[in-house]
Parts: sequence; structure tokens; C-alpha cells
Amino acid sequence: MTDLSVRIGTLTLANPVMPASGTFSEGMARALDLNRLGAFVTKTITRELRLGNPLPRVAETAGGMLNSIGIPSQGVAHFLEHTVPFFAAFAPPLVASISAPTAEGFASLAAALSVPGVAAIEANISCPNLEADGQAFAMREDSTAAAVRALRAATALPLWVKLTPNVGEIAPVARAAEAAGADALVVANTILALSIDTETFRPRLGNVLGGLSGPAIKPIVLRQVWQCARAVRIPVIGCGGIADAADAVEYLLAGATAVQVGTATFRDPTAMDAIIAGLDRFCERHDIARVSELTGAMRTEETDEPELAWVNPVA
Amino acid sequence: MTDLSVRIGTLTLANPVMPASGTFSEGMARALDLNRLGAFVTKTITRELRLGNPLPRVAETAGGMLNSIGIPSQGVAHFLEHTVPFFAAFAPPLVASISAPTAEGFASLAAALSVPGVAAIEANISCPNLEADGQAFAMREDSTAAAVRALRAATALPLWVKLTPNVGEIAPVARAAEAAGADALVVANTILALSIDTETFRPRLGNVLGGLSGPAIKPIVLRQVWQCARAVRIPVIGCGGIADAADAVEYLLAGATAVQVGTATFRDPTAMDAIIAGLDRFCERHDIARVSELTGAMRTEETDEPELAWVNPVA
Amino acid sequence: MTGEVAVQQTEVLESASLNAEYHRIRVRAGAPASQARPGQFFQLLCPASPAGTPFLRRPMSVYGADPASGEVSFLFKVTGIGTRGLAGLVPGDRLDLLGPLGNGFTLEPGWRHIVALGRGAGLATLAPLGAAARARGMEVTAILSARRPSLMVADDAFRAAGARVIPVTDAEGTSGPAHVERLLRGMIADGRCDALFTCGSARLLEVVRRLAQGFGIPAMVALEQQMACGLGMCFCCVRSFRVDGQVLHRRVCYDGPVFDAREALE
Amino acid sequence: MTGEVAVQQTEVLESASLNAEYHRIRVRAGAPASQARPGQFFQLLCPASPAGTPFLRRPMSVYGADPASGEVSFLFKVTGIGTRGLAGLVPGDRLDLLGPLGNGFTLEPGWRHIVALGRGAGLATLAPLGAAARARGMEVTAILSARRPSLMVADDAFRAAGARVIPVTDAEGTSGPAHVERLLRGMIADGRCDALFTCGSARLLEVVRRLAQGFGIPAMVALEQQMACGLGMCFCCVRSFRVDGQVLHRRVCYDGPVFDAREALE
Ligand SMILES: Cc1cc2nc3c(=O)[nH]c(=O)nc-3n(C[C@H](O)[C@H](O)[C@H](O)COP(=O)(O)OP(=O)(O)OC[C@H]3O[C@@H](n4cnc5c(N)ncnc54)[C@H](O)[C@@H]3O)c2cc1C
Ligand SMILES: Cc1cc2nc3c(=O)[nH]c(=O)nc-3n(C[C@H](O)[C@H](O)[C@H](O)COP(=O)(O)OP(=O)(O)OC[C@H]3O[C@@H](n4cnc5c(N)ncnc54)[C@H](O)[C@@H]3O)c2cc1C
Ligand SMILES: Cc1cc2nc3c(=O)[nH]c(=O)nc-3n(C[C@H](O)[C@H](O)[C@H](O)COP(=O)(O)O)c2cc1C
Ligand SMILES: Cc1cc2nc3c(=O)[nH]c(=O)nc-3n(C[C@H](O)[C@H](O)[C@H](O)COP(=O)(O)O)c2cc1C
Ligand code: FES
Ligand code: FES
Repeated sequence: MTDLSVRIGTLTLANPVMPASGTFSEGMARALDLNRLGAFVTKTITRELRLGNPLPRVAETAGGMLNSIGIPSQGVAHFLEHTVPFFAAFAPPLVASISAPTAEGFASLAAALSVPGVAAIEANISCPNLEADGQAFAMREDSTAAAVRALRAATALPLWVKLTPNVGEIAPVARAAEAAGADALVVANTILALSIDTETFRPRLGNVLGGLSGPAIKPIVLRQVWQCARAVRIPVIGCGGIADAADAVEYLLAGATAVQVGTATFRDPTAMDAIIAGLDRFCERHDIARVSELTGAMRTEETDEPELAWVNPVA
Repeated sequence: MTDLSVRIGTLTLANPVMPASGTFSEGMARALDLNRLGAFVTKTITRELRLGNPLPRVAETAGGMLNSIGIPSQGVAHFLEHTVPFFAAFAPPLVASISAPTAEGFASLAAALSVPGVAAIEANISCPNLEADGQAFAMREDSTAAAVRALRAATALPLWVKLTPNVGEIAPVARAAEAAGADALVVANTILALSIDTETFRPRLGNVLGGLSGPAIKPIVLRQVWQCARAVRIPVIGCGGIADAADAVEYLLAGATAVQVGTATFRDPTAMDAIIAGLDRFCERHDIARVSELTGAMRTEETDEPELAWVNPVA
Repeated sequence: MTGEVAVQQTEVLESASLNAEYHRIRVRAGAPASQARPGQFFQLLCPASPAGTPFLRRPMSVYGADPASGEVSFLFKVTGIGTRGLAGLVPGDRLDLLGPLGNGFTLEPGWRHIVALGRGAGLATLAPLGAAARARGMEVTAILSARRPSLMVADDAFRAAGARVIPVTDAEGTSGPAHVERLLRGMIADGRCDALFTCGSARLLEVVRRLAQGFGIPAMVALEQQMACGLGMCFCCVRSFRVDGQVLHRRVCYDGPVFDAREALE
Repeated sequence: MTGEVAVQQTEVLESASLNAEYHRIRVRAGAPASQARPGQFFQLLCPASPAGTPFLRRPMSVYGADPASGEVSFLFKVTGIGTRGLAGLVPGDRLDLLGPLGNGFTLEPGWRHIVALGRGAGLATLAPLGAAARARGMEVTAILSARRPSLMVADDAFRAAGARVIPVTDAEGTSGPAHVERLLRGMIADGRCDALFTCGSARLLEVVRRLAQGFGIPAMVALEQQMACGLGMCFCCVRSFRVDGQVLHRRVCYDGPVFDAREALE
């Protein structure tokens, strides 16, 4: 038996595997023993009630899928009255994902959710910032810092900040979030993408653009996790295309302390269960006592001065 | 018979399908009638002789591949003495892809290659800029503008500028290239990525990081082509994950005037031939007389004010 | 949604093309799959085929499920890459099911006569209702609609269950909503319509909704929507409902796929 | 590189497991594939299997090619997802080949006795050389190296062609470079080694290079390297060579895979 526990700041998780926001809800209890999971991360909520984006909301692509669900939110009251009590019956800690159009909005929502039963706040700052022309907060260091500072002042709960992969360089954004008081980073949300039906000439999503997730994005997000983990001291939670235990190990080796699983759950709602069991077996096979030893354990040799590459390590 | 010809600035191509730089060389003549192609785009060359990156140089991923070939360049003399004469025997125009570590280096290389037999210059500005801490030129508007301005002054040949997808927002970079004198944009190069062997704990590429290409990236680059085509008036040449005629049509609908095919050629060196034939059939089936009518023909309806999405159209 | 849900590897026992458009497969599944009730569905991991590799699962109603033999069957229209892959299965192949999912049809003990009204692939969803209602001693009338007689499916299943089948088709000019409404009004007048069940046609749903509201008859509709998770987690499968004058979204996979026909919009 | 290259859909005629590690398949291909010469190779689009879906093609030497019957065969070690998929093929399945690719071995008319020296999967590459040399009236000695006798392959092909086979194995302690070098020096002394051919072992290449340089004997090595395009376009398959005191890169797929053994590094 491997010691699968990991520490994310002050929070200790029984194992490093948890669902990604928006791909998990009460319904999973039908297919999986929820007590197996390292934590629960709920669908992003906003303060207001919202219906979400026009349909169709998902489309298939090679090795992945696009979605533009939007945030169909039932608001704070519903979350406190239904979601928190439902998950209180289980052992893993509950992480509440939130979003807002302003830094102040983030802060007040985090404050409203800082109640017993909520173990941490995950701030989904990949959403558009109304104070910056609708650009996502996480696309810029300054707007990231502003949102995280406001959040930090508003809650004593552990604060996880979820970054967007839609940036040229993610390390500076990661550093800005850390400096502003984040306890952990979640890397990353979906990659902005487009798919067009060549028979109808129409976009395949009602919202035109959507977010790409699934195995297709794994090498990209893995690179960003590696870049972030080298840039900050706080834990990084990897998220992007993880479907099996080997994928999870790859993220840990790149520097992640824990992982979130999203799209894989749609193909197999028991995927996280298999990943947890697989991590245990992997560590036993490699004679590793604690799964946390894998974090950042990628081996790179000193090579000769690498030549300038046309595609270049930017960090 | 559809009219497959397209115009890229002053250059008219017999059809919109050409190879992507680095995935094409004389060797393809063994498998394909080169006269079928819309143009030839050669592997990026530099002024100096170079060996390229350490091995392994490629790795497989879900729906795609990573590469870190680097630019093993035999230099200008070899290009003028061997490459130009070889392709002179064929009808399609020859586009010379170049790279350099400084704006001045780009300019002098372009000047050296502005010879009869070279129909256009493709500037691969996804390479690191020695004057900006090794960041790729195409990651910033200012360095893009500087490189393109220097190139524009150095050559009278049509100037294609190949952008990097590794940016948060590509439209401003596209506009900077246009304003500085680019005749066309190639969108885009590979996406920076990482893959780790979980048995050896080592990166799968000798260079650690590499560029992701193939079907996995199609929805991402398609989105960027759409964003660029809306941002500029010059033609956009789409490049990323195109493997069949439907993929090519998707790019045209998103706003591309022509397409480049890279990785698909590795699985099937006759892929471009099939794409050209497929475009012809597609247009006939849809009663479209000229393939150029497809450019930008994606239909988007006026929808109700879309709700703010957690993943948001940024352009 | 009720009951246990599992990912199951099943074995294909039969795979048969029924006509130009429809196909049926039967698999050996065991519990809990074979305990699926009429109106419930499964998410099928369709095999790759030359048509392509489906990434998402495909929702498919249970056409037949027998807890005794452990067998489950599906009847489907071959439309895109997923169903084309399914139709290529041969006996001995494996098929990966997730389910049973969703809330099935309910049959109130007091009903003596129910009417099922469907079209196209919707007939596959309604089919198991025939036997279930008959087993509870109810009379069943099935008005089955298709483009032409040769594309009719599930009529045999209804007949085998002892239902009265009224086929209507475009080719014969009998499938229009006006004609169907006349048939239904006749049954209601005769007291032979204690509940209405529909699937597969927006126009027929419109007729059902009008009659259910007008005559106060319980009416259920099984709705379709593209799905990713099938477990209520992703919110891609919502449809609009009017409840107490307000429009709201419900998830077909989790809140349905069977809904009160009087509330379903479009 | 010479000759026409084509993408061909072939039909698997035979698929046989040879021992714990090696597998052989034979396909019906027709021209130009069946005109492949010893040392040339194909890029195989290996089928998906439970082990995974290979994205890139896999290089595989021609083990046998017969223009008369149009058949081509491959002998390979089952190592990763590509070769595992290949080993799962059964007669009647399709296999997509790209080739023939690369420059094969050359046999100079003046040679009377050649020596082939290989190990492991490299034996598959050398195998067709036996028949080709015999057909040109040359004597062939094949020193075939394996970990243990039960993992030896291609010895039957050499014997069938009329070659003299000297098996050497780790298990029997006969495969060390020193012993092999003694065997070779003996043949050279006897005048029975006009040219050397090697594949599959860096240590054996080292021996060959030393003897070739020392005695001025022509020597060829077939090298391996991971490939993407197979047509000289991508530069992922380079290896290092020392030519006129300078180290340079050559592409295994296009400039090779057969090279002058005296120039090949490591
Ligand atoms: C609860 C439920 C039960 C169903 N039961 C049946 C049945 O018993 N028999 C039958 O023939 N069909 C049934 N359908 C429809 C069936 O799911 C689709 O025909 C099927 O998903 C098409 O997949 P494809 O890959 O062949 O088509 P494609 O057009 O290639 O599919 C592309 C995407 O659209 C989705 N999609 C396409 N059409 C539909 C549709 N009508 N409903 C939902 N998603 C769709 C697919 O799932 C996939 O995600 C049911 C749908 C639902 C929601
Ligand atoms: C010109 C040439 C001829 C060859 N002929 C034979 C032969 O006749 N019999 C035989 O058993 N093997 C031969 N090989 C080696 C064979 O190509 C590899 O064993 C095979 O590619 C492994 O693929 P895999 O997916 O099973 O392994 P994986 O380890 O999953 O492959 C991962 C990647 O590494 C590459 N790779 C792994 N091992 C090798 C290798 N030794 N050489 C080149 N690429 C490799 C694969 O092609 C793939 O791209 C030859 C190689 C070359 C270059
Ligand atoms: C259907 C769907 C809905 C999502 N909703 C949210 C959300 O509400 N909030 C959020 O932060 N991320 C959301 N995501 C992104 C995921 O949490 C995750 O970051 C992304 O899908 C990448 O991981 P994966 O490849 O494992 O799916 C959603 C993803 C999907 C596929
Ligand atoms: C092996 C390989 C080598 C490449 N070399 C170059 C290069 O030298 N210059 C360049 O601009 N792009 C290079 N590229 C990028 C391609 O031109 C293209 O932009 C990218 O692969 C995306 O297209 P694809 O998905 O069709 O392959 C290379 C790509 C690959 C796979
Ligand atoms: S399919 Fe995910 S909520 Fe219905
Ligand atoms: S495999 Fe592409 S150059 Fe050799």
C-alpha cells in the first residue's frame, strides 16, 4: 500500500485525484463510490442565476471534445442549501468553484461561500473580466493579481486559482497569482477552439467558440504545468486530458502535486477510481513509498548547449 | 471541374494546397507528382550551418505528434545551388522558409534568397529572438513588426509571415505583421508541448520541449485562423492538423485562402493529392464554381446576446 | 434518476439490419443493465469504423431488456459515425455500455388503456412500453408513424405484446398531425386513452400536449438531446420547459429523458 | 534512394508467432512493394490494438519480397504498441504499406564470399541478403547472434538459401565481440570474406568497423532510427557519421538505411 496522500497547502487529501470543475455533480454517486476521491470540485457557480450558452454545447474532435456550456448557475442559495449538504455526507473535502465578472464580484462570492462544509475555494479566473474588455482575468498578470488579491482579502479558506491555457507565457501569470496570495494553482482550463460543420457551413457549437479538452490537449497543458511548477513554490494541480494512471503520473513528474480529471469521466465515470488504483500499483512497481515523491521527479540530463530551436522552450 | 486557383497577393496558385515547412523535400517526388501542388514550401533554413536538436526528435501523442527537429540547415549556398534548381524543374512556385535570430538577420537572409526561382519568402518568426531574451518574435507585436519591417525593406518578393500559436491573442500580432508589410500570414506553427516517458521518468524528446502538430491541434489553430482572418485584409494560409479535404474546407470556411499540410504527409505522402481531388469534388457537390468562394463562408446567425461564458471568445 | 449505474463490457449476440435505415443489436449484459426499464437509456461506447472514431458515448434507449436472460437490445437508425460503428458489430464483438440511465416511463396502476404515439427512431424508445403495460393488464394502442411502410420499426414488438397497432405513413398520407389528432380524439371519446406516451416527433408532441391539456390526460414524452456524460454532470443536454409560466432548462439525461409532455417546449 | 514509392493496401496472408519475442507476417502486395530489394524497408501503418493507437508509421525491413507472387514478408520483434498491433493481425486483415524505401545493400559482381553478421531483430534485415548473394553465385557465411538459441530467427532463411550459418548466443557464451572477432579474422585469413554486412548490434558494428578499416574490406551496416516520414523530409532519423575527419548527420531513411560501416559512429 502506497501512501497516496498529498498536501495542498494546509489541506491534506487522501489521494491526489479529484474531478475537474464542470465535469462532476451529485449524479456521479450513481456510478462511483464518492468516498474514493481525493476531493470534490463543483461546477463553477456565479452569484446570479444563468441559463448558460445556446445549444449545441458540445462537439467531438480528434482525441477530444469542444464545449461551450457556459455557466448555467442556480446561484448561491441553491449551492448552500443543496450542494453543500449533499456532499457533507461524504469524507472528501468540498472545493467550491466560483466565477464573477469583476474582482469585487469574486471577493463577495468567495465570502458568501466561506461556510462550514466548504474546504477551499477554486477561483475560475478564465472567465471574462468586465473591467478589461471581456478578456479573461487569467490572460494577464495584472488582472490575475487584482482578482486574487480581492479574493485573498475576502476569505480565510484555502484559495486555489485556476489558470487559462490561452496565454503566450503562463509562468508570469502563475507568479502573479502566487504573489497575490493563492494557496495553489489549477493548470489549466480548456483551450479556446473552433469547429465547423462542412456540410451546413455552421459552427458546431451554438456559441461559435468553445473550449477544447481531452487527450488532445495533454501535451500542451503538461508543458504549462511544468512551466508553472518551476515558477512558483505553491502546489500546482494539473488538469488536461488525464484519462489513466500513466497520464496522472506524467503530470506528477512534470511538477503537479495533484490532478483533476474532466473529460475522461464522460467516457468512463469510474475513470478516477481506476486512476487511483493505478497510481497505487505504479508506485508499488517502482518501489515508491509515497506518491508525493513523484512530484517534479522528471529527469533531465545536462545536455550540450541545445541549439536554438525553431520551436523553443520559452520558459 | 471547379476553378481551384487562389490568389495570395500577386501570386496565383493553381490550387490552395501546399506542404508545410519542414514536412517536405525533394524526397516527396518519389511518392507524388509534385506538379499537382499549389506551391512548394521548403524546410526553414538559416544562414549558418546547423546540426539541429538532440535525439529523439519526435514522439507520438493522442491524435498528433511532438517534434523538436530544430533547424538542421545546410545554409544559403546549398539552398541556391541544390534546392532552387531541383524545384525549378516543376511548375508550382517555390516558397523559401527562413529564420534568423535577429530582425537584421532575417532581412539579410531574405535578400540573399531573392533570386529567380524563388517566388516568395516565408518568414518563420516562431523562432527565438536573440534581441528579446530568446522569446519568439511572433509572441509579441513589437518584435513581429520589427522583423517584418526589416524583411519588407530587404526583398521585393511576396512576403509570407508564419505566426506562432503560442500566444494569448493572435489578432494583434496578425495586425502588426500586416501593418509592417506582410503580403500573407501563415497560421500557424506548432504548439509548444511536453511528453514524459513514465517508465524512464525522462522527457520523450531530447530537447525536453517540442511542437505539437496533427489532428489534435486542428480546432485550436482553426480558431486562430478565424481570429486572424477577421483582423486583417491580407490572405491567411491555414496550417494545423489538416489531413483530408473536409479539414481543408473547414479552414477555408474559417477565412483561410489556402492551406498547408504537414504531419498528415507522414502518415500518407499522397495526402495532398487526395485533398486537392477532394476539394474539387466537394465544390462540385455543393455547386460552387470557384474554391475561393469558400473563404470565410462560415455562417453564423445573429443569436440572442450570448451569455458571458467561462470560456470566452476573446476576439 | 434511480438505480445503480455501471460500465459494462457486453458481448454482441445478434446484429441485424432491419431495413434501409434501421439496425438492431442484442447483447449479453447481465445486471444491472438487463434490469433497465422502458424509457431508460444507455450510453454506448461505439466502436471506431472507417466512418470515424467517436469520442463521446452515444445515448440509446433500451429497446428490450430481460433480467432473466441478462440480454439487452437496441434498435437504432444508422445516421452518423457512432451508429455506423454500431451497425458494423458482429456477434462475438464486445460493446461497452454505461447504464441504465435516466428516468423511465411510469405506469399508474389505475390506468386501463394507454396510447403510445411515436415516429421514426422514437418507436424504438416506446416499444418496451407495450409489453410493460400489457403485463400490468392495460390495453395498449400504438399509433406508429414512418415515412413509408418499409421504414416502420417496432410494430412487431407492439403486436407481439398484444397491442393494437395503427400504422400511419407519409407515403399513404395518414401521418399528418390533423389525421393523428382525429384518431386520438376518437379514442379519448371512446374512453380508451387514460394516458399518452410519445417520442420522436415535435409535431406529434404538439398534438399530445394540446390534447393532454385540453382533456386533462396524463402525458409523457421521451426527449432526445446530444449528450456527453449521461449522468447530469455536464449540462450539455438541456431542453426548455415551461413550468408555472417560467421557462427553465432541464437535463434530458438526469431529469428525464421522460418528461411531462405538457411542460416540454418546442 | 531509388525507385518508385507507393502507399499500398495489402492483404495479410499469414501471421505467425515464431517464439517468445518474434513474429512474422506475409502480405499480398503486388508491385512496387514486392520489388523491394534486401536492405530496403517499408513504413507500416500499424493497426490500433488494446495497447494503443500508433500515430506514426513504423519502419520495417523487407524480410522477403517476391515479384513473381507479389508477396512481401516482415519478421519483427514485438516491442511496443506498433508491433503489438502488427502481431495481432490475422489472415484476411488489411495492412497499409508505404514503400519500398531507402537504399538497400549492394553486392559487387567481383565478390566471391560475403559474411553477414547480425543480432536480434537485425537478423530480419540481413536475411534476404543470403538468397540474393547466392543467386549471384557468392558464398555466404552468416554469423547470427541471439540471447539464447530459442530466440534465434532468420537462421532457417539463411540455411534455405544455402548459406553457412554460425549461431552464437549469450546463453552459450559464444556471442561476445572477442569470440566473433576471432571467427571473422579466421575467415579473412582464409580469404573467405570479400565484404561484411552487419545489422542490429553496436558492439558487432564496432568489430566490423575495426576489421574493415584494418583489412580494407568493404563493409555495410543497416542502421535503425526512429522515423516519421520515411522519405527524407523531416530530419528526425539522423545518425552521426565521421567523413573526412568531420562529424555530420545523415538521414537513415533517405541516405540509408544501409551505410558504409567505416563511417558510422557509435
Ligand atoms: C435518451 C436518448 C435515447 C435515444 N434512443 C435512440 C434509439 O433507441 N434509437 C435511435 O435510433 N436513436 C436514439 N437516440 C438518438 C441517438 O442517440 C442518435 O441517433 C445517435 O447519437 C447518433 O450518433 P451518430 O454518431 O450516429 O450521429 P452523428 O450525427 O455523427 O453524431 C454527432 C453527435 O450528435 C449526437 N446526436 C446526433 N443525433 C442525435 C439525436 N437524435 N439525439 C441525441 N444526440 C444526437 C451524437 O450523440 C453525437 O454526439 C436517442 C437519443 C437520446 C438522447
Ligand atoms: C530501417 C529500419 C528497419 C527495421 N527493420 C526491422 C525489422 O525487420 N524487424 C524488427 O523487429 N524491427 C525492425 N526495425 C525496428 C522497428 O522499426 C521497431 O521495433 C518498431 O518501430 C517499434 O515500434 P513499436 O511501436 O512496437 O515500439 P514503441 O517503443 O512503442 O515505439 C515508439 C516509437 O519509437 C520508434 N522505435 C522504437 N524502436 C525502434 C527501433 N529499433 N528503430 C526505429 N524506431 C524505433 C517507433 O517507430 C515509434 O515511433 C527497423 C527499424 C528501422 C529504422
Ligand atoms: C463540459 C465541460 C464543462 C466544464 N465546465 C467548467 C466550469 O464550469 N468551470 C471550470 O473551471 N472548468 C470547466 N471545465 C474545464 C474542466 O474543468 C477542465 O479544466 C478541462 O476540461 C480540462 O481537463 P480535461 O481534459 O480532463 O477535461 C469544463 C469542461 C468541460 C468538458
Ligand atoms: C517534423 C516537423 C518539422 C517542422 N519544421 C518546421 C520548420 O522548419 N519551419 C516551420 O516554419 N515549421 C516547421 N514545422 C511546422 C509545420 O510547418 C506546421 O506549421 C505544423 O506542423 C502544423 O501543421 P500540421 O498539423 O499539418 O503538421 C515542422 C513540423 C514538423 C512536424
Ligand atoms: S449529458 Fe451531461 S448533463 Fe446530460
Ligand atoms: S524519417 Fe523523416 S527524414 Fe527520415
